[in-house]
Amino acid sequence: MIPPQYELILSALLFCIGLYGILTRRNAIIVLMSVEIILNAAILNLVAFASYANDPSGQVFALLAIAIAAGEAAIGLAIFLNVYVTHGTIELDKIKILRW
Amino acid sequence: MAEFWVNMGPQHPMTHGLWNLRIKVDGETIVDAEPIIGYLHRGVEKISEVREFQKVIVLTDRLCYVSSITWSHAYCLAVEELMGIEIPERGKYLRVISLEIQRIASHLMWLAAFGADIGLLTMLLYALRERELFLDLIEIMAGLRLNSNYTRVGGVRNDVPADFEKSCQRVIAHFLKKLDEYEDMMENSKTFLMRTQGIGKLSKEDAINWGVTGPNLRGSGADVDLRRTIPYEVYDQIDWEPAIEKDCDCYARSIVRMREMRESCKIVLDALKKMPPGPYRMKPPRRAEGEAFRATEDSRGEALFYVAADGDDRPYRVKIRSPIFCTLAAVPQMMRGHKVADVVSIMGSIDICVGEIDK
Amino acid sequence: MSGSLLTPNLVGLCRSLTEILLGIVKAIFDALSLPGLGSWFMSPGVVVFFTYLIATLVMVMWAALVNLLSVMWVERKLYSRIQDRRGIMLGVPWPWSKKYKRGMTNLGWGFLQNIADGVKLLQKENITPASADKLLFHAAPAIIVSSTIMVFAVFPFSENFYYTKVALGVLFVLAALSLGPFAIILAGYSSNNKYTLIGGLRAAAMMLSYEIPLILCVVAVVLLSGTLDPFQMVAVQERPLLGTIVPSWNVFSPPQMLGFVIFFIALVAELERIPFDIPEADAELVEGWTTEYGGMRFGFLFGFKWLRAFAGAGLLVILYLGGWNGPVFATFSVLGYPIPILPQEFWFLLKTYLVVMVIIWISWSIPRVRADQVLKIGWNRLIPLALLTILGAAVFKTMGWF
Amino acid sequence: MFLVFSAVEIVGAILTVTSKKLVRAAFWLLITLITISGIYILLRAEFVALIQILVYAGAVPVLLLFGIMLTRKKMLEESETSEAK
Repeated sequence: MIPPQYELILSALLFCIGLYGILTRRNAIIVLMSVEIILNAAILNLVAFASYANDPSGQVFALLAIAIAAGEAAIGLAIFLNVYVTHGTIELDKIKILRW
Repeated sequence: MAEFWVNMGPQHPMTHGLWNLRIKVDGETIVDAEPIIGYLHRGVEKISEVREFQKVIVLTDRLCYVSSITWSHAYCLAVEELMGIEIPERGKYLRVISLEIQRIASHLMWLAAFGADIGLLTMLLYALRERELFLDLIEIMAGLRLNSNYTRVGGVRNDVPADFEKSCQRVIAHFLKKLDEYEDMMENSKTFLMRTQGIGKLSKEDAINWGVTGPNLRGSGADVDLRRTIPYEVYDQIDWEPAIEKDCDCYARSIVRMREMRESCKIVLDALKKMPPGPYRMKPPRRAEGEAFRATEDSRGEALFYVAADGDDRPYRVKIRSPIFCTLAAVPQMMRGHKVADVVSIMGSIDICVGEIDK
Repeated sequence: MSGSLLTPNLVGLCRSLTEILLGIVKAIFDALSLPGLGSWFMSPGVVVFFTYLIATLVMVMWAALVNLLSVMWVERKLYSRIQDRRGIMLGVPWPWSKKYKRGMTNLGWGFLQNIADGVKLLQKENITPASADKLLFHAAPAIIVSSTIMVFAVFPFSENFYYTKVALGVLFVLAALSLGPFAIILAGYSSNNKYTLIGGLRAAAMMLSYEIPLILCVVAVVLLSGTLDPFQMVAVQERPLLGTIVPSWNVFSPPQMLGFVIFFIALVAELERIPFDIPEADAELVEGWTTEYGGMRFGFLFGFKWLRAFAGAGLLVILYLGGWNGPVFATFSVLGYPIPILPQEFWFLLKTYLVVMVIIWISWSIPRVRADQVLKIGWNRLIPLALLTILGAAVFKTMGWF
Repeated sequence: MFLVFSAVEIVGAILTVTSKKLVRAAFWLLITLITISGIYILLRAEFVALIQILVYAGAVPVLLLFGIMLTRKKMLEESETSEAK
């Protein structure tokens, strides 16, 4: 069995990549994808520790997180579609409705 | 979503011929439409000016390849009025019989294409199967199946064989049974109703203003059938009634055509019963002078021929008014606000024929 | 009930086949006085590798060649009959037939026509549009083909005819089938054509909305059977109900009747058959998302649609129609010992092909439904009914009526 | 096995956040998610892995692509101008 450090390192790398995507990209949908990657990193941790601790409750939390992530993607897209309709763009730099 | 233009045609399964429908869509909704025609222009009107009166019939046959007899008949009527001749009684009856058989064949072609358009490919095969029977009847009459060249100036080309009435009755009895089946497949099917009811509304006033004629106009609730309003040949001696629907949508237009097929069967049988013996053709004069208009009820609407002559043995000018050319102008208005999938319902229900549009 | 055709399971059969083959190889190497190499071939790792290689080949060939071709043949023959014509009838040249001089006979009733079409498609050029997104354009058919083949990894044709036993087999089948819409929308986008784009969008919208009732119905079945394993799911349906006449297939239990209908409708929509074939509606969108594909790539997309239909029908049979259980009267017993008349594979294939034929029958006798109407049916009718099914199943389970 | 999966996954994730074309990003995201489900199988969490494929790989990228199609103006405008000539 692979030592748990590997899982942690992989998860941390994924988290960093997702964070990089959120911080550098301007397109809202790419940002949404980066959020998905970050969530996946978190779920990977849950599953890994559930597996090493022989405790299935971690997997239950993982399932919960997956469902929440899918809902989050759907709601995020709905918001971005509305933003697109009202602003004509989904470049995050150009959406200034919250900071006049 | 951004609006963009989609070309439906010139090579597209929906077009039934060589023309182009550009539609502007917003997602799936049609914002605008624009028919582009001219791919099939053959210059029939111009070629007619250098051909003798009888020889033009070959060209008018090819105006619409699914309804050739009705078109050459309209031309012959116009030329006969120009020459001032009255054809024999039996010739008139034979003309009516051939016209109605051709009308059924043409409507069956419409049924086939409409079925294929809305996704019922089985209908295509069924309707073409029954159309063969009527083409066989035309073959018995004229010797040719598609561009039959049957109507002549001064009558028809030849008489029918003695057992023609029996074969007609047999075919029509068979066909009427099949027609019930088709109504089960089309008009009584829930899916078909979902696709056609309330789609492609064309109100009566709009239809009249745009010059829409024929089954499309009758589907909008106007009681205009040239066979009854300006009776030509012997339509006033035969008892029949036009099919009129008030719903103004694709469903109404398709119902009109289905009912017209039944009426045409009635006309054929009645005309065969009332047909007197005697000559079926007279010799027309070679030359003519003056001008004549004649409008007839084609399978698709009002076919109008204007023929002018200056005393020569060929027309000086032939002008054709084709019904679908005018109907096509009303198409963008019918389409606006509907979905992309409704394009095929609407175009299928107006029974398009590119040959007569481009002439 | 009746037994399976294969007495050990497929992998076991392949293992003995491998051992025979490798024994021959070893004998050859021994004869060449290379005993080390020969015994390497008999080492357990190599044997397992070759066993699974052969099993994979058998399964893929069985699924992708035999069943794909026969589903295509059944479809083409059946819809020709519905349309009052003969359909495909080209056969092989048969040297001692009278018709041989004309180069064709009707031997095989046209079964070989599909192979001929496949060969024709292989010879055609694979055209990639200049403005296409090349990577995605090439990846989309690969995803569709591989995800469909993946289904057959856990697909049980009978008690012994399967590739692997997975405890979550039904979930695996659903997961593999759910990769299809993504590839379709990729294909629609990457072809850079308006028809494919609209087709891809329609496919995505439709499949998203029809996968939900599909999975909800499966949830109801899982609730009642208490397992996700297709083998156990079939075993649950084995005991006879109402004496010994009616088998206790899931269709015959009240909450599942509704579920069966919903699952069937959603399945037809997932497989893009005609009442719901809006993504490729040939009268409106030419060929929808497959417009720009040519050659064998189109052949794959076209053929694997049928294989998906076969897989979906098989899933329906496993979930609702009792899997490979034949009717009770299909066995008779001699001295109290049941003698199978027909193998389990026969009953499974019979039921599956009947379902496929019903799908074909429906799809060639009603018109296509419009895109927005399809979505309306999915969201307004099927999903509430599917939730009702789950409720019914839960009530049945808690009251212990099932 | 784990190393292969994680290598593919990290490459996929990097390509997701760096690719210029949105649809390609979605494609790489799909690759990432599927390989993560492979890692779940290595961790003996089969159910989570299948749910991951079903929900994450099946639904989320399709949703994202749907959003991309609906909010992307560029290709449509280009094709309109090329057609108008």
